[in-house]
Amino acid sequence: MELFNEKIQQEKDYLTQLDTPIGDSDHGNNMSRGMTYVVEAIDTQSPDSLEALLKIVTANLLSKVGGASGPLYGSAFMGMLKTYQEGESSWRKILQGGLESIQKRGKAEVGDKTMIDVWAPVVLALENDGLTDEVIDEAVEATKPLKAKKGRASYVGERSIGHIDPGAYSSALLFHAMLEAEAE
Amino acid sequence: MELFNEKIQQEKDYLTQLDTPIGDSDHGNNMSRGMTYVVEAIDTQSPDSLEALLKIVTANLLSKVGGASGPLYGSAFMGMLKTYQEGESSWRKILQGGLESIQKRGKAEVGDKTMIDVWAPVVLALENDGLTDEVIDEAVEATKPLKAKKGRASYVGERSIGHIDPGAYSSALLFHAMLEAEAE
Amino acid sequence: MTTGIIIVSHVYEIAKGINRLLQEVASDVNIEVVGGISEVEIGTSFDNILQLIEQHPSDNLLAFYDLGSAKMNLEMARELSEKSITIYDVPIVEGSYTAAALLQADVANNVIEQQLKELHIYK
Amino acid sequence: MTTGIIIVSHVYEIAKGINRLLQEVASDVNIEVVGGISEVEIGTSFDNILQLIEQHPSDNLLAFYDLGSAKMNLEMARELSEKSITIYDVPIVEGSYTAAALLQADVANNVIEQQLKELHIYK
Ligand SMILES: Nc1ncnc2c1ncn2[C@@H]1O[C@H](COP(=O)(O)OP(=O)(O)O)[C@@H](O)[C@H]1O
Ligand SMILES: Nc1ncnc2c1ncn2[C@@H]1O[C@H](COP(=O)(O)OP(=O)(O)O)[C@@H](O)[C@H]1O
Ligand SMILES: [Mg+2]
Ligand SMILES: [Mg+2]
Ligand SMILES: [Mg+2]
Ligand SMILES: [Mg+2]
Repeated sequence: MELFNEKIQQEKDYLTQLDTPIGDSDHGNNMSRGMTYVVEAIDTQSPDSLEALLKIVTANLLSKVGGASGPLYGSAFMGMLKTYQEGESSWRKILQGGLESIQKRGKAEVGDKTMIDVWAPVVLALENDGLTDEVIDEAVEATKPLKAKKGRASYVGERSIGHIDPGAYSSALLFHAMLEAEAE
Repeated sequence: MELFNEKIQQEKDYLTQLDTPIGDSDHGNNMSRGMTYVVEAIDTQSPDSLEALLKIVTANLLSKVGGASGPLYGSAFMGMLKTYQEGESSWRKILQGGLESIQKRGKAEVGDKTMIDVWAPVVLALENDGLTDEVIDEAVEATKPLKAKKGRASYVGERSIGHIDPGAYSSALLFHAMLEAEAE
Repeated sequence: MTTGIIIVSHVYEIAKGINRLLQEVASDVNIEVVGGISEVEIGTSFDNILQLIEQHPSDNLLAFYDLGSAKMNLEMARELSEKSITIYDVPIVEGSYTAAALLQADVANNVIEQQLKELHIYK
Repeated sequence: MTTGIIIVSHVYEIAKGINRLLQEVASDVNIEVVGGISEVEIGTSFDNILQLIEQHPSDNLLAFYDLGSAKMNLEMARELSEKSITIYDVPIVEGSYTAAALLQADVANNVIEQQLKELHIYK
């Protein structure tokens, strides 16, 4: 989470920039605010289990992000938490639980130009044991030609075509951070 | 107009009371505020023709009443003004012009439980040379069993049945004032 | 079990303004509103909504929201609350005004449901 | 001829709040709002609306309102103005938000028209 936070804070302005043509220019601020609370809470509460950690992350994202990404990332971590609590310990299964939670909450499908379009290929790559930074970046790039069907970007219809989805990009930061943490 | 204003100020609370079960409890305040400006403007500008008088009344009702009755009474006096300017001088024709203006603005029909349900029978009675206080009061009473189809009262549908329409009552005050002024 | 209204807007002033509009026609109906994640910041937050629901005097709530993400937070809060909460995909101002006027007039719940259905929009 | 937006609400705060919501997604669109007959009194007034229209920098206006009497005042003001004004029977918040987002994205007028048609409600 430390690494994810670092990336979010570093790319805050870029995320907001992505949210400008097809949104309300706040995704950078939203994620940055949420993650600041997350790391602060981790710092003060020093969770001693993955379960405790996921709980802190879930609660802070839910209440501090403010945008659509709040309940969505919140649901994602809640889904991951539940899957872990059910006895699953592989990242593949846990992230799959997160993805399902996002879909349950946001009702978006693959191709709707949302964070799902990064989560779904990531889970798929894990199933095939091939999650790489390239897979993640390709998934982000692939949101560019899509027409948004969910979230604020869907209001501008055709005009959403040609722009990267901000939530897809922030999700990519999460997965890059995961890969980096794993490599350490 | 003096007489109409007196009646409005006297019955302000009753008008508001009528606007409570089927509206937003402001018809008394709206009419009272509007008429206060009207008489003040008449006082300071002392119009020397019916035309000048009607202009003052129109402008003040339009801008000061605040509720739906503002553009409606405003339109009514504007319609009366136009009819008078076109060379008509009988009250029947002038009020008919007012009625048409209210209908153009508010798109209500007879039976929709609005001020139209007083204006229409009054114009009709004038055609038959029989406008009396009773005719006016009967028209007001007759709004009671109606179901509102226009204005705020239409939101409560069936529940508007059994209540007198506030705008019908304030219109009745206008016509009673006219009869009284004529009798003087 | 009394029926009340909750309003969730992205903006502080919209929520406050709707409350004033509804109070005019429905002074006896319990209406609670929340707007923004603070008075100046635009957005919605799950906690604020859950808190609003829990402190609301009624157990049966008709819920109105403006944009999609408010709905997601409302749904999460609903899952965690014991109260019966119906979320309507209707215009936040016009829909909640209609509901408030009908509740004030003691109109039956199924009639209110029907009237709100006529205001359904895709959002 | 530029296209802009006007918002007419019965309540001061609703108008101000909608303005903030729309500015977020449409900072380059000219949006002017009026709410209430004063900051505290609920209602709409023909003069305030006419003034809003006249001082608006655009000549082509998309107009949004909350309740029926605001529409009547808007119609009267439109009759007295030289500007081209289209009044939409759509939700004041959701409708104006959609229009603002589309105007900001430079979407063609007929597409905006079509999108707003989908939000039509009887009011
Ligand atoms: N229904 C949804 N399902 C999945 N993801 C969504 C949905 N709605 C929005 N998103 C994601 O949320 C991102 C926007 O987040 P953010 O800007 O923080 O929220 P908001 O749109 O409320 O301002 C989008 O780029 C998209 O990836
Ligand atoms: N469309 C309409 N056509 C004719 N009269 C109407 C219409 N809408 C409302 N009215 C009249 O206006 C009266 C309500 O006036 P008022 O309470 O001042 O306005 P508001 O309803 O905006 O608070 C109603 O009693 C009715 O007689
Ligand atoms: Mg955003
Ligand atoms: Mg936002
Ligand atoms: Mg009223
Ligand atoms: Mg009123």
